[in-house]
Amino acid sequence: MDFSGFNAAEQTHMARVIEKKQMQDFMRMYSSLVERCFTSCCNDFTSKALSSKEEQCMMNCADKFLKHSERVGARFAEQNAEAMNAMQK
Amino acid sequence: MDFSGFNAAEQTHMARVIEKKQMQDFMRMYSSLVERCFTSCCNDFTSKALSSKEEQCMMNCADKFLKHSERVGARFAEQNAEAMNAMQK
Amino acid sequence: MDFSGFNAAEQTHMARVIEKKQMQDFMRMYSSLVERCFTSCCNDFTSKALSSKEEQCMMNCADKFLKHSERVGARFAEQNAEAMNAMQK
Amino acid sequence: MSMFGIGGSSSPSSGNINSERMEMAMQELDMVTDIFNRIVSTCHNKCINTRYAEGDLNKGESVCIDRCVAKFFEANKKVGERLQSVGANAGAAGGGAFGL
Amino acid sequence: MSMFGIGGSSSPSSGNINSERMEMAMQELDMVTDIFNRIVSTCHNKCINTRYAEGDLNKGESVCIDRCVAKFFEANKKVGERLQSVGANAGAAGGGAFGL
Amino acid sequence: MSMFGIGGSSSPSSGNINSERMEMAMQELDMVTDIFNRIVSTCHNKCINTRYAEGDLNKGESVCIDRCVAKFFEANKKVGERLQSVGANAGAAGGGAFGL
Repeated sequence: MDFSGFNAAEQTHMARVIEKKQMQDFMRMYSSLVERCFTSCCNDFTSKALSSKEEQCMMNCADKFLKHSERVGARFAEQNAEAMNAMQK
Repeated sequence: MDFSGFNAAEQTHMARVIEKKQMQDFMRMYSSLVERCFTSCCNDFTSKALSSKEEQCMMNCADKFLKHSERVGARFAEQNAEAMNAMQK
Repeated sequence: MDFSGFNAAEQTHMARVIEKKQMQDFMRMYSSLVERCFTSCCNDFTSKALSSKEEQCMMNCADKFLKHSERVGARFAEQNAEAMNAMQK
Repeated sequence: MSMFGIGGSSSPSSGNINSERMEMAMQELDMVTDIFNRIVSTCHNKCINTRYAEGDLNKGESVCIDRCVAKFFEANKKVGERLQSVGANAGAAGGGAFGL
Repeated sequence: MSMFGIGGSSSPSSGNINSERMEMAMQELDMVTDIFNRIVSTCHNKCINTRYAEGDLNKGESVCIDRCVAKFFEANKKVGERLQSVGANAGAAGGGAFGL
Repeated sequence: MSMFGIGGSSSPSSGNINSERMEMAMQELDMVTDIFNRIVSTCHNKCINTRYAEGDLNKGESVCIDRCVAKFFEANKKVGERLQSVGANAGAAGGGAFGL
């Protein structure tokens, strides 16, 4: 997105809004990660404690999810830049 | 819904709020349509380009989703009207 | 959560915000319950009327969902209290 | 006041807008929208063939949608009656979960 | 200003902020975020092995993600063009459902 | 006040309400609600028999719910520790996706 047409007050305001939004998005990403990994990794409810196998699965799942999100983010930014260039032609 | 008990300022305000909401709802409907159709139509990731078969599936899915939403909307309005009539008896 | 550091105006404000939020959460819980139970219980669309079997299933599902939510709520509160105690040590 | 920041009864910027009433109308609008979206999604899952060989609703799908919407309304009504009869104390129970 | 009807151009607290423009930027930001989150979720479902035997993306998963994102963008564009060509009157139809 | 931080400490209508603090409390409340709802949904999927032959939780379901909630908390805690140890730079990475 391009905020260069905004005046100083608007840019300041927008920066605050975006900061709040990123915090909210991060929290939502975090809880969706936990839900997704828990759903995949935890299927034994004969005990309330996380088994070492379940814990390992949760850690791998969390690591992989973060790397996945980062990679999607990088591709997304590229595609977005391409789409913007195409629009300006 | 019945806004006839609202004064002019409230009706104006409500109209703006509803307009905003409809825009948001439309955007959300749009992205959920893309997600749903992509999930059904695209299962081959040996290429990054949409195949003609996948594209056809996306178009049919989008068309069908819109017709489905319209039909649900029409039935929804009827059922709502019926429910309101029943309440007034 | 601990709001004891809040002044009176803040506590009043927070209480109102929480009340609104609980109403919204309740409405969302309600519609997600209906969606979930409908998805499990209603699979016959040769008729538009709810069969007595489907109705019984909906009632049991709703009752069970409420009891489930209550039980999760009770355990959630305990776990939360434990986590807070652990943090203060 | 509130979640959506619309003035309060004493807010200078809200003029003669009765915020309590607006807010309730907005909550009702949110509720109706939420249910509508859930019906769209649920009845799509129940009625629409995901092969997508054509872009039109066929006869079977159309009839299924009509019945699905009617049935959803009826189911929604029954659950609403049930919740009212048990005192709808689930809301309170849910709130209690946060230890507020 | 805004999305939830806070103030308007005459609101004392919004100073010289052009609220229409801010609002549109915020709506665009919401839209982009929503699509990004859907791509993360959809491409995770398509590409990631849920056995979670290791914490790194393997070669196959990485390549799949790249293609999935590119394909999603293309699919999104096609659907957008389609909706514009049919007049995007679905929004109006949806709104009509609420009998407003 | 509010969700998107409009108003602020200088807003006339927020009186002596410290908006930064309120906002953080509201964000925390949203977070807790979000997690609670995810536990309700996830543990329902894990523990509740969808035949719905009766309206009460049976013994097996009740025990399963208790363990599921406890396990979810533990899993949540482990993931939180992991994210803190890797510097939680995923938030920044996600934001970067929008090219802001």
